[in-house]
Amino acid sequence: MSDTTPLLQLRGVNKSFGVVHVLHDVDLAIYPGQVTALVGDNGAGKSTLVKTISGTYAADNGEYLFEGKPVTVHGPKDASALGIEVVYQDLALCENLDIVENMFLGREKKNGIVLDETTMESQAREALKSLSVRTVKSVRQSVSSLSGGQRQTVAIAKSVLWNSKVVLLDEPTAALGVAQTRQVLDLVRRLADSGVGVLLISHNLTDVFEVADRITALYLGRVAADVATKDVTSRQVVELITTGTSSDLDVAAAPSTTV
Amino acid sequence: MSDTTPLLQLRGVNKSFGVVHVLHDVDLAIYPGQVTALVGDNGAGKSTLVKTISGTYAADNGEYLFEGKPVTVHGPKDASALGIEVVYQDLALCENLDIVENMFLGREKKNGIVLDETTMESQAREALKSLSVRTVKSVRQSVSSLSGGQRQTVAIAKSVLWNSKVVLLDEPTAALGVAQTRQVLDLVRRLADSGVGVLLISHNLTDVFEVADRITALYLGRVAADVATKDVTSRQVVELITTGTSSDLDVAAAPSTTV
Amino acid sequence: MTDIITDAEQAGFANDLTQSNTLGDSARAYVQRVRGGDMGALPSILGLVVLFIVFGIANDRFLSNLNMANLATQAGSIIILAMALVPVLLLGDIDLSAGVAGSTGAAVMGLLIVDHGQGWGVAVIAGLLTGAVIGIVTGVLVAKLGIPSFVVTLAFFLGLQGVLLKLIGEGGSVRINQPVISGIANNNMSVAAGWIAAIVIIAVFAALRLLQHRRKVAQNLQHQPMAVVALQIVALAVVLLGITLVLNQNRSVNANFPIKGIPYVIPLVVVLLIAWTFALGRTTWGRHVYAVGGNAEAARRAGINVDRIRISVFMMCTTMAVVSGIVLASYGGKVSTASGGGNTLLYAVGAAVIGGTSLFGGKGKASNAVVGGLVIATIANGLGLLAQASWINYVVTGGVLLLAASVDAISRRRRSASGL
Amino acid sequence: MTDIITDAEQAGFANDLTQSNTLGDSARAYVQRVRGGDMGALPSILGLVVLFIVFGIANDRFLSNLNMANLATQAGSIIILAMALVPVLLLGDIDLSAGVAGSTGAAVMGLLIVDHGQGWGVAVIAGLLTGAVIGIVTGVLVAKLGIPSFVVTLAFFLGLQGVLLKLIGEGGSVRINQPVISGIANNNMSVAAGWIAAIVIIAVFAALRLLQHRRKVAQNLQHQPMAVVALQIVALAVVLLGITLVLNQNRSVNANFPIKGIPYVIPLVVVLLIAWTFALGRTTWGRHVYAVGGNAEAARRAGINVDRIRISVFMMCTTMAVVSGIVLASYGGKVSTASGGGNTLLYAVGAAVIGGTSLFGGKGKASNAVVGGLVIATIANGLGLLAQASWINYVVTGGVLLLAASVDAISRRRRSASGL
Amino acid sequence: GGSSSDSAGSDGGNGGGGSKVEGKIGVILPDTKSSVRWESADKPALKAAFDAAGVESDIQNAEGDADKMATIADGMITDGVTVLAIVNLDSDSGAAIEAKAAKQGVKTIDYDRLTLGGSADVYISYDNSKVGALQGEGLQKCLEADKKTDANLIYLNGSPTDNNATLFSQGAHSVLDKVSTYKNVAEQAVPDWDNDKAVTIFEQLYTKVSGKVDGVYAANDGLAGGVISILKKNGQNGKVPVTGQDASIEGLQNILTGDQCMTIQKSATGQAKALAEAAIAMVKGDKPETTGTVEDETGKREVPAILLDPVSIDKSNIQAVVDAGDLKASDICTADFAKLCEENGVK
Ligand SMILES: Nc1ncnc2c1ncn2[C@@H]1O[C@H](COP(=O)(O)OP(=O)(O)OP(=O)(O)O)[C@@H](O)[C@H]1O
Ligand SMILES: Nc1ncnc2c1ncn2[C@@H]1O[C@H](COP(=O)(O)OP(=O)(O)OP(=O)(O)O)[C@@H](O)[C@H]1O
Ligand SMILES: [Mg+2]
Ligand SMILES: [Mg+2]
Repeated sequence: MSDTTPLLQLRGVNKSFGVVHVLHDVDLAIYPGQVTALVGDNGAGKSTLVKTISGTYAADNGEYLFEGKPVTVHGPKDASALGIEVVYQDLALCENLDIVENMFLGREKKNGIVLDETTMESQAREALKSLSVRTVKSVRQSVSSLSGGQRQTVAIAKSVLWNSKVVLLDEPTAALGVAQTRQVLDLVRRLADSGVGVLLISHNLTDVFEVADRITALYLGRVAADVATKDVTSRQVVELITTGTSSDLDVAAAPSTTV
Repeated sequence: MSDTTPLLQLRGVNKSFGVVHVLHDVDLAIYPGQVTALVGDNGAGKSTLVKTISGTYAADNGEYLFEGKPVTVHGPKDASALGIEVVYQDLALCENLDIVENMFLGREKKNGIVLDETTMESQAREALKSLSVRTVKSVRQSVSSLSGGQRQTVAIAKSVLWNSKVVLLDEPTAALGVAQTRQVLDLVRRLADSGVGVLLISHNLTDVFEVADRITALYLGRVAADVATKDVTSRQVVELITTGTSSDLDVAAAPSTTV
Repeated sequence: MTDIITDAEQAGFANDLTQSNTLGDSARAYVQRVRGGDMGALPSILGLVVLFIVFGIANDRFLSNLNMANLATQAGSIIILAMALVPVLLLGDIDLSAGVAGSTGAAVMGLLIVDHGQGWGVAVIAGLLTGAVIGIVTGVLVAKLGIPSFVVTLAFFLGLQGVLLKLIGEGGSVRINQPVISGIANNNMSVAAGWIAAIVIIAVFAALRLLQHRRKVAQNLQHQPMAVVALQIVALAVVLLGITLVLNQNRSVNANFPIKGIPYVIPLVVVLLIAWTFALGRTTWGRHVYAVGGNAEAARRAGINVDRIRISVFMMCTTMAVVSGIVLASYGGKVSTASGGGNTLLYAVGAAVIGGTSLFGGKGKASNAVVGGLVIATIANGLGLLAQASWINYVVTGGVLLLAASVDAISRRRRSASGL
Repeated sequence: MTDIITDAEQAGFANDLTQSNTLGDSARAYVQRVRGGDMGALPSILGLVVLFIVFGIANDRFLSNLNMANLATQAGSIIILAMALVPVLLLGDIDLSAGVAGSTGAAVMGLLIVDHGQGWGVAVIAGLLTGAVIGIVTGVLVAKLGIPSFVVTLAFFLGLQGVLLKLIGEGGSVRINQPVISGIANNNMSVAAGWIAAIVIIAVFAALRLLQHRRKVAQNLQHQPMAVVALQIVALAVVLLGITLVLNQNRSVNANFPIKGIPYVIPLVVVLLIAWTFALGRTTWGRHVYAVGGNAEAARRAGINVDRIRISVFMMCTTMAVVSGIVLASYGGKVSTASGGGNTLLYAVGAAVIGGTSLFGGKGKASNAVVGGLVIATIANGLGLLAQASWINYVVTGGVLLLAASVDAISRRRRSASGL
Repeated sequence: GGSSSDSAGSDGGNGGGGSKVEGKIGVILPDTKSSVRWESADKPALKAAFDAAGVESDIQNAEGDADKMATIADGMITDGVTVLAIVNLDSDSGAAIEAKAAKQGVKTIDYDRLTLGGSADVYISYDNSKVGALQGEGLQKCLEADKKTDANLIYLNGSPTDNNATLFSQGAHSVLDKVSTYKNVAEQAVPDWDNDKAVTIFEQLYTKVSGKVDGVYAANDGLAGGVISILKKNGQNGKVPVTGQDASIEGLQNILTGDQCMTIQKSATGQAKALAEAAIAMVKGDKPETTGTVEDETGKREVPAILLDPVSIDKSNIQAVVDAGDLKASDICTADFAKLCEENGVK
């Protein structure tokens, strides 16, 4: 798999918040048609990494390559122009807007200068239906009245409406029920199969092993390993997450060589 | 087990938001020394039920019994006076305060009229340590700078600091890593074993089956079943969650009789 | 409700309100909504109604044709200023300088007409441009430098008073006697024009509403039953025709100087209200204003250029404030060095807030400004008829403001109690 | 940082800053913090320093002893009013009526002394009670009825102006010439008392700081290195003794009439600052104020009586506003019908905001009000020495306000850029 | 400079020796809103007079804020003024400033407004009650000219927080209340002299009395302008006489069109000249020439005063304003008014 060029690649990325140095020389690659799982303990820096990719945070230094070419991403607008979609862990929905309005935020459909509410409403309906949402009373309900899982579904639906090249999902199934989780995992697989590069963050290793092609483990802000899923066991991954190394696995020492 | 009186019992509780009728005649019992799992699909009404118990929402009608006696709970203050602690799904932390300040909010330790920061700081430290939090740089860090899992840990630590009689945990492990989830499940078990009544909401049935003594399933705001964990299989529970009935289980028809 | 949920189950996701197809259903749903506390504009209108009753009882001229026309013209400038502020408040910002900026623009207009012999068209455009420039500078300072809008606009509030003094210092005031400008607050539409305008508005509204309804039904989207749509059209027609009828009567107190027709201020406010409602409700820009106000970070992550939205909002605000300044100048016959200063802005913000706009951003509508502006103007109007000692005026103004706001607050209470 | 994390790993959870034990470490951490944009009070003080430089260059008397003493007295009332507003702003509320409420309280005090021959003690207490009652009523309306504080306090702002008019009479004023009250702004501590007070404050601060440090070290809690503590004590001593030294010189321009000593306003402000800082930072009440301002719902769920906090905050605010009104009355020699009205409140809120208090709640300190109040007072003081035309004064006031705020904003920018 | 304080500091203020013009005069004007005269007339006139005499001066405006005035006074004293003239915003704040000045050996002048209970060395002013009386007489004259003997009058007073407004109103009442056929049908004060509020207030009073009004007492030209705009709307302008004050451009133009019946000229230029002369004398250590004394009831003392006479202006004597040097004919006779000026002999 490593013979294809990554769709998106980071090299030697560092990020600090004031005195807190969160990401250390992080290398990351997302390949087209593959699901890359990003795992790590709470506070390892996974969300920070996602936000750095999406332009929400500016990295302190490091390289950012997209389709092999160096790019600069100054903000989320730049990332989405490149075709990168993100589901943030802290969802980032506007509570004062309704579901349809949130789903199309920043990419509203228009008829001339007038918003095309009917088209947006039907598309939103379709997208939600496909994610097995059954309890939402109305797509015109304000997001502030949604349950935790319903919100998460809206955030996911929002990001898969678009034909994007890379999708980053930060713990997308954390609040989801059994059926909804199933749908999202299927969706992730379908996205990858259609050639999209997917980065999936999850603490649920069963899910990770089910859908991921590669696993990148972060330990205290450093990449502890970057391996193909088939080459590791769940126990080894847990070890990587909690200690940063795995005795049976010779990856922690030089993670970059495995790419 | 059903011979002990429940520590906390709801009978025929209804709750609507405007035209949206969320809870329908819900009966619920939490027994001392037991872990009751509350399961249900996204939007089934689990969080609403928890907030009704905690006094965050006022129920439209229904009975509220505590240690067998009818009580009225007008707000979270009343609930906590009864000895009910809650970890909300939407955490409810003050982002502008630091970890220690959040953990002791509303129950600050004092020396005369002066806040006793040193005592609070050491107790907070202990509580967090016991939950395997390793990446938090300082207990004096503002909550706004914490990762999703770190926040959840703070919320959990906040609620277990007190000697309470009932603990309600709304998806406490959703954002937690492998090790932290382990700690919380152990904690839940320990709490129950020490006689506390625990209500645990989770979408993760493995966890539920591991720690819960009873399972109450909500389906579209109604209690679909209330059974002992040992009497059901995971497949049956999934069926209850997604369809509200389970063909092999004769509980959906008259859930109250099983109590 | 269970039925609906079960239905939803059967119909897949898209159940919504497409089900309630009869007027009866709709009425029941409305009653339930009101019971649940969701009353839309009702509470603030209720506050206004209470004021009307109080003043109507206190002075029998209050409800006279003449006084209703007075009220409309007196409310004009504050309504427009409050409307101008709504988008700024939607962002969670404030523009303390809007009143003074409006008067600065009006002064520029007046000076161009008086001292430079320009036509009113050119002068008005120059005035509006002045406002736009002030707004852009404010917006840039707030958005790009990140200075709190309270501080930036406090600085402009002071600075522009200096500019105003400099501009009109020598004369003390700029006389506005250009017929078109002065006519805004002082002249009336002809009786015929009034009727035609009312009927056209009703017809257009009806057509748009019916078209929209048809489209929604066709696409099986969430929609109100036909009967409700019809009811809305009829209600609008009754209100508009009623107002037109009243204002088309002679209302002069002076037999040999008849006054009738709709004051031009009213169509101006109506046009601005429609334009503003359209811009906030039906355009991408408006959607983004709400989004930034609701959650600026979420808006940014959705790729919205938050700075540009903020700058545009401040620009729109001061530009529209100039319109308010011009209406004020037309009403008073001049722009003086104190115009737009003092408590003008507090009143305007108060109007928007009483109407239901939140100071924390994300919540509010242009129509809030109309209701709130009417409340504020009604207080001054009603008290004016009572002619009490100054101190009583102050106290009663405060008291009545509280009364109107309490009616509003109390009638909204159940809403928050029910967690909405 | 990795090292710290690794250390933390070894030491279990509790690593924190207990590690940085030397002054060098501490200095390095501070530099890193500033680099990262976290500069605490630095930016707003920087804005003040820029103002001092600008005015110092513009007029050579600006930095004279006499003028510095003037500045201190002039800033007194606005600092106190801004301080009064800080807790209200912390809740995300606003109190537009604070200025007028303060003057109402001061008028009650003045009238009791002048018309009823009461002693100053009784009169002051009655004034403060008046303030407290106004605050409680405001708080109840905001907390219990849920009317937005902007509207309630706008109503009070107007209503209390009427009360003031009624109390004092149209166009009138109440003379303040009771020696104690009038001495607040016009008299000075004796030279000896000044030195003693300064030394006592330094000693108490040092003792408390060292004690706290000892306790923290003993319990192995997060603490600063000893050297930093020592540095803080020395810094305070230098500043206090410096101020005392300057103000204990004769600063009179009239050789026959020497003026020296610390104006009484200064110890008053210092005492209030300490009390307010203590109340907000070290008591449950203060903690709860921050919590309600940060997330009212979270505070409610934590069992905090949000309504009671809100009412108490409004009560404290207007009570303290009365202190500000008394200082103002002492400085101006009277309470007039216009006292506390006009732009007083905008300036006070501006002061708090410039100092770093957020209008959205949850963020701010009493000391912010001191810095911001000094900025506002410095502008008036400095411009007063420059003697420009009125319009220039307005423009320059606005401009200088923006300048001070920009210095602040720009120096804070990196902070937000780095996501803090 | 500081050295001059030696001579000025001696007790009583008139015993000092040196007559060299060394010293500095500070003047604090009250506001920019109640009237335009302070900024547009007084200030330039004073500046010119002081410059001509070669005395250093510092003229500032308190912008309607008494506390600001105190701040400015502090600054001026710091800056070494030896004579301080103030237009107080209210007596008590003025007294406080004068007391502070006296403590530091600075002499003070009450300009335009007497500081009751103050310690000013001289008072220079127009008599405010007399202004009100002149307004009353003017209105009566206009009503008589219109042959209205029975008249309904509306009073639109100045700011309720401004003591001068109270005096003007009292003066007018003292004349008009004596005419038994005149009826006071409505009276209101306009907060802060706010011209915009005045329009609404008058419109409501007009509505209240159903337009049955024959004459309007408006405290100054700005308020009169608002009254006229409502009268115009109701077709009554020119038919209902309106008073004014300040002889502002706005007022004079309204007199030319016949919409306003009179205004009061309190020549700022003349008053400023008197102040300049007195202040310069005091800087030199001399005693200014006074025209009499005025009783300060609060302070229980006779204040030496220079009292000037206000002039009532109507269509017939607008030229007097131009002659006094307060305004140029070209200011008044702008485009629309050139013809009227010609007709009325204003040049
Ligand atoms: N704005 C911030 N300021 C300071 N520290 C921060 C900030 N944001 C994150 N951190 C710290 O950076 C570290 C990484 O946070 P991040 O959110 O990336 O973790 P994560 O891997 O996503 O964890 P989780 O699994 O809990 O979501 C944490 O220790 C956190 O406290
Ligand atoms: N304030 C509200 N107004 C209107 N509807 C609401 C409100 N809060 C919740 N609901 C609705 O009530 C239903 C139950 O919500 P609740 O949060 O209790 O679900 P939940 O079982 O906790 O789901 P999840 O597993 O996703 O957390 C949802 O359909 C939700 O949309
Ligand atoms: Mg994360
Ligand atoms: Mg939930």
